[in-house]
Amino acid sequence: MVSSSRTPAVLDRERTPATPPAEPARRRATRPRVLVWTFRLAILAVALGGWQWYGATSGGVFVPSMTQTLAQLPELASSGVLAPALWSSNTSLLVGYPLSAVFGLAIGFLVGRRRTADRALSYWLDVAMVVPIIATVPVVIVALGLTFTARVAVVVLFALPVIAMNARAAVRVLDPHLIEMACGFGATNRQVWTGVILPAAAPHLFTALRIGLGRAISGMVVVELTLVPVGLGGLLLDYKSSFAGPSLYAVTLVIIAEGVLLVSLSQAGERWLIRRMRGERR
Amino acid sequence: GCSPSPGGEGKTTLNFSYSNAVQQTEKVPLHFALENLKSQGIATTEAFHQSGDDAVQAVVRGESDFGTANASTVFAAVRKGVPIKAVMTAYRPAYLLVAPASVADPGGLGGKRVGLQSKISSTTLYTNLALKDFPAAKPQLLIIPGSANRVQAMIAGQLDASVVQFSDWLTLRKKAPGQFHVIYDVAERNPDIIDSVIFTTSQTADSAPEYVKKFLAAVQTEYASTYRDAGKLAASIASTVPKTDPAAAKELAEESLKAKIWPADGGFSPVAVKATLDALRTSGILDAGSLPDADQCCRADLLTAGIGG
Amino acid sequence: MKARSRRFPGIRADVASGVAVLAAWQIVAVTVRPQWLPELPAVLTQVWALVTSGALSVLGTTAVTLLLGLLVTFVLAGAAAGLMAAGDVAERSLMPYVTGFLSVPHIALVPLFTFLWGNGELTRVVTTVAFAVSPVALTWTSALKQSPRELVEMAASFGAGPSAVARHVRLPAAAAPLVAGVRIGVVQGIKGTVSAEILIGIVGVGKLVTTASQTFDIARLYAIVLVIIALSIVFYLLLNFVEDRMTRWTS
Amino acid sequence: MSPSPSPAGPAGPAGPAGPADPVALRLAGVSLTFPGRDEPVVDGLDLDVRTGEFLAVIGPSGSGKTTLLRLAHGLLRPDRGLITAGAEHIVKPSTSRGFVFQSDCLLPWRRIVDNVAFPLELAGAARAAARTKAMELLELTGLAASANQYPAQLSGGMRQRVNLARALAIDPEVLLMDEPFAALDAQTREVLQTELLTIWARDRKTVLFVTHQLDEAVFLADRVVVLQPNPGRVREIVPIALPRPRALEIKRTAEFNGLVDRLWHLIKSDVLAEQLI
Amino acid sequence: MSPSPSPAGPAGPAGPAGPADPVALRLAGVSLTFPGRDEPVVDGLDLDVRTGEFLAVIGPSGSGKTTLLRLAHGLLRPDRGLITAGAEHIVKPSTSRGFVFQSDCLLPWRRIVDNVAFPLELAGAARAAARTKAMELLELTGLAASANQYPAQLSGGMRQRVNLARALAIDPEVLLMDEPFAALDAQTREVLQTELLTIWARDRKTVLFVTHQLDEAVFLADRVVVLQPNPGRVREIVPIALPRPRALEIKRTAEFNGLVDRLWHLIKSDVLAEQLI
Ligand SMILES: Nc1ncnc2c1ncn2[C@@H]1O[C@H](COP(=O)(O)OP(=O)(O)OP(=O)(O)O)[C@@H](O)[C@H]1O
Ligand SMILES: Nc1ncnc2c1ncn2[C@@H]1O[C@H](COP(=O)(O)OP(=O)(O)OP(=O)(O)O)[C@@H](O)[C@H]1O
Ligand SMILES: [Mg+2]
Ligand SMILES: [Mg+2]
Repeated sequence: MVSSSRTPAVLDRERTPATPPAEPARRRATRPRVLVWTFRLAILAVALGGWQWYGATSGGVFVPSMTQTLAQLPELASSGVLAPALWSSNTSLLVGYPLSAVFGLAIGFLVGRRRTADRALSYWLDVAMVVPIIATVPVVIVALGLTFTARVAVVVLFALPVIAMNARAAVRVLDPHLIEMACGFGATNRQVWTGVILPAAAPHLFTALRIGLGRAISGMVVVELTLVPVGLGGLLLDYKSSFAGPSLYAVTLVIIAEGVLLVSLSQAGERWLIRRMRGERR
Repeated sequence: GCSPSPGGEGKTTLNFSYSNAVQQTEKVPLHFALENLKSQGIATTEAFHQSGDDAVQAVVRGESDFGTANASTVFAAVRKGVPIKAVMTAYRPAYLLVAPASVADPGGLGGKRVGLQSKISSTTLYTNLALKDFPAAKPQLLIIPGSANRVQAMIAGQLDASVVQFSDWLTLRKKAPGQFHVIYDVAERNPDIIDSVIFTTSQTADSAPEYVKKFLAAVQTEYASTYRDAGKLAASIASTVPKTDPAAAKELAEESLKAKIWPADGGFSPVAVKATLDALRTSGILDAGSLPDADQCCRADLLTAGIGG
Repeated sequence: MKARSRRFPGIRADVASGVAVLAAWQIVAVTVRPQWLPELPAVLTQVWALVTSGALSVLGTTAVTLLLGLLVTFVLAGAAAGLMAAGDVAERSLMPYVTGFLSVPHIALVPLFTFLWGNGELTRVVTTVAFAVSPVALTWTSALKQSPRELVEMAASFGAGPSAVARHVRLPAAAAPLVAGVRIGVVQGIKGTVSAEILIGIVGVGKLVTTASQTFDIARLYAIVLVIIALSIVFYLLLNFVEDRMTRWTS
Repeated sequence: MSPSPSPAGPAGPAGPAGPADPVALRLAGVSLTFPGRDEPVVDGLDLDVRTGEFLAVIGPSGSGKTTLLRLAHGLLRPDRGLITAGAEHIVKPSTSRGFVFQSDCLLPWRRIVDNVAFPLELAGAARAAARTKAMELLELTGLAASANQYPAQLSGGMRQRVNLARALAIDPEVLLMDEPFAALDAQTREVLQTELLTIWARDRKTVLFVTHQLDEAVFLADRVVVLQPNPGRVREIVPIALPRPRALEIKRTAEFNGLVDRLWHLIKSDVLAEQLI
Repeated sequence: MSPSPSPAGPAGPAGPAGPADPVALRLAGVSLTFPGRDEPVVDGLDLDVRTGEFLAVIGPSGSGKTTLLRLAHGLLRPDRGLITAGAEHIVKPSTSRGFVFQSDCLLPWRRIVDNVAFPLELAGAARAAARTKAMELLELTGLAASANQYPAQLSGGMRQRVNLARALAIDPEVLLMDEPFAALDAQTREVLQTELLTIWARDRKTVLFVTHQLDEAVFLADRVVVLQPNPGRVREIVPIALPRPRALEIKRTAEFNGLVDRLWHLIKSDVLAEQLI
């Protein structure tokens, strides 16, 4: 086997491209901004328009038009189908995600700062990040039955390794001199953690939690699609098997919206924190 | 070999879609019917799907010429405008409602945990049929897809009762001897109910009736022959259904033949179709207002009359 | 590695922890005998049976799907990355969609895909692409955009024209992250293909899993999961090896 | 207490004004081998740092200068030998010794004033009190105006001043400095050298100062320790008899350059050996 | 054509042995303002670099030293003014001028020998021929043993030698060097300074050498140009009349230190102004 010294694919997936080099001419920036928004809206318009056009002209049973789909949303909401499904799905997220976060961070810290733990665990965390976790879902179901516990377990399986690996990277990348400095000033172990390691790692930890959230949502849906057809996943399967196109599309939209919304929210929080820490408040 | 427009009467290929991922006892005669077609110079292929709607998809897309699926699935699809028609009964319900020894009849299921395949499925239909005469009994309904999974849940004590297939009833008897018994035999109590249908696209049914007839005749012939040789059927089951030993296969064959699940006459009488549609309506699986009528969803005229067991 | 063998003579901690887990598994399996946990030898026998019986040949379809999916992914991601690296306006216009698509729980799209395209190759390829395309596009964008400014200036100072700069500086500098993009793509692609197959349930690994779980063959189910895990690790190690070879100069 | 091990003879004429030359820090027979390495980095090293003196350490790269400082601070523990500060046996870092690193090691998320207050907070001071003390030190090092900025907003020279102010915050008895000015450009470095001398002159703390810059060592120190590499040992201790206070102009005097020249000859062969490929 | 703008008078006694002092590089009335900036970085700058001379440029940070070099190389083009090399009007980089950067700018994925061969390959030389030439240069700079290593495996001093070897590979008429030794430690720097002088003495190419280190400028140069900032202009040109060949010991002579002192006084006020917070 290989050494687990490298942590590939950890932040890779979320690596946002470097910001472009400082633009010297700030005055000219307004014109690109208008242009950028024009393009963005144009892309959106083409995508939605294409959908609408195809759905309306030759969609048939399988491709309802955009308006049909959107019209289905309030109907689903008012018929009392959507809210219970959302709640039922998200309960496993509500339990599973905090569990993953707490244990993921704890394991990440342990592995990041204790060599023995690192040697024993990193390799397997690494493996957990690259294997398709979905393959283990049937085994989880066999072990835990078609229960709420099983759903929570799958959420944890999806989210925990990512959080742990990113937390590990977060507490690792920091400059060893900073810790040495604090030790030099007589800092206790606890003071080193609260005064140096955690603040230095904070932005990365938030990234870890955000990536973990995205994965947790996937985990939540996966069980519902494979073996425990409740909640949103259950709705998807129901509508699919009854050929209810607009409803199927609408519920898919709801799931996408939930994912994008939750992840964007945590991303915004993360950015705010980083800006604060860099002193870019003003 | 896809055939997007199954046009010509002289077609020499036949692709078939099952609504199951693995071969089941109920579909063994279908399989041998397809095998027999080969000797008539028709190249057949079989595709296995995870659910009935996938089989419908495959047929609508032209990937397959024929498929099987639950009557409820096919009728729902027709109602949504999917251009298919049921042309024959594939088999009648091979289901039993199984409950703990302490429960004598469906009326005793009140408050018990009863497993269902999904909201729209034969299990729901049959559970409703079983409970029809006991309106006071209000069981707690849990959705657990996969008959095998429900059996597993019953053994594990996570589930009290469920409609299960013959094969699962065998498993249950073996793994939890004496704990459960049959309180409602679906086929026996509902002789007219159709469980699964064979369907094809409306276009094929309209434009290539001879082709359809040829296939249905082969199926009917095979169905008829099963009743003549139970031993051969058991051997066929043992060889095609995974993880079925000869002893289990023998029991399955006997149960199935006893319940007469394979209709050599096609089982597609107006009475049967109406009874099935009524059952679907009253059990609330398909909402009543927009149920298709028999003409929209079925064509019984392509069957070969007179082949009987 | 040297320090490792010094501290744990003959044993590596990661191997040891893996063995410990397997041992715990076996002990629980033979003492508590939970229904859901088969004994290790039974599972290994099943692994062996899988390998020798040729049951793994269904992985052929998996490989085809994966290859097709990756091909499409790399073409799409390449185009997107090329666009985004080419101009600021293009990048800012496209980026919200690419990053937004990253936060979509892709697996939830599979029912829609099967509804649209059935159970065939198309659905599985599209799922593979959906899983892999945005991370690859992002990695490649930053690979193409990172401009080794000082090295470019150095080359220019020796009279290198734009094409020579591209060939001798930009391309080699981008090589490592480009390969990293391929690695990410393959890892994500495997996840996508396997997800599609398991949700569809009748082809490739999905067929193996469905058959085993519908026939109650728990030992076989574990064996299949172990094989899937092992194969993805092998792929991953292979890619790491290639990547290391290509970036030997960084040591 | 014990004679200095300097081969240059005991107590050069540049002995500081301290009272009766007691020893602030003593390394006796110190040896250290890093795990995974065959040769010791430091072997049988003896060195006395006198109270109130400014002691510079020079030597080629890899001769163990940083290691020596880390040992003296207690960040590393020797395999053999004793390191003592007065009666205290040094086994771990303590606030009676302040460390100034080459890289400035400021916490990027803290404002300048809070960076200087950091060691005080670690020692348990209340936030407000720590800040007041920190502001005093910033005045002293001419940084009061930047107190509320973040490290990233400062130039390299200013960051090193903050680094120095922070080390002074805990009012250590001994100041250990590891090439604090190495990353600065030549002119900024000279400005900071004079400033350091001014601050040092106020209360004449004991300073152990590592540098690569021979003229820096001569300009600042009372004595210069020349280390030889493989393994690290004291080659010679050169007393610097230049009068204090010293202005930058002293660097152009013949006496000054004679001293630099002497140091150069002492390390020349080691440096050239190291340059050999 | 035009008299040197040096207030120190034309042609110091240190004029090199070159033939009849023609001008290798001339900047006349050169001005440049970076886009997005209000003040020019360089304004009306006049400077003649004589053929075969070693000209050092000093000045505080931000006074435009690097900009001056980039202009002279053709990497930047002035807003106003003319830059010429003999009859050639400099508008883009050419292989008749070699540039040695501060950061070594080696291509990390090429072996040392291929890094040195790089400019030759760019110029169209066959791979084998380029390598042969590169090996010669590596011999000259004492790097032959490392020819097949990658840059990451070399120390900072060795990397700068490679950098120098690469600049020499194209056999330029003028060598432009931007603080090539700034990142090295003091001793390594001195070693490289002597080596540079040795190599330079072989064929006396024209060198324009930017540095922050006053002693480096005096040690190496025939004349030292002192730049003043805001906007960058020539404050003074100081001729260095020290005899050649020069050994490091010359740094401890009074004459040498007098020259360093003179330079220090010329830039002192600018440096201190820049240090103000
Ligand atoms: N933690 C460590 N583990 C192993 N070897 C080390 C460690 N720290 C330093 N060394 C080695 O010990 C030797 C002395 O290092 P040290 O940093 O003390 O030298 P130095 O004199 O400060 O050098 P420089 O002038 O380059 O700062 C070097 O060869 C270095 O590689
Ligand atoms: N590309 C650029 N765009 C805008 N401003 C620039 C650019 N390059 C340099 N400058 C500015 O021009 C001024 C002079 O820069 P230059 O690099 O020439 O100074 P320098 O004398 O080399 O400084 P140092 O000693 O720090 O290297 C500085 O204020 C710098 O910020
Ligand atoms: Mg050091
Ligand atoms: Mg510069």
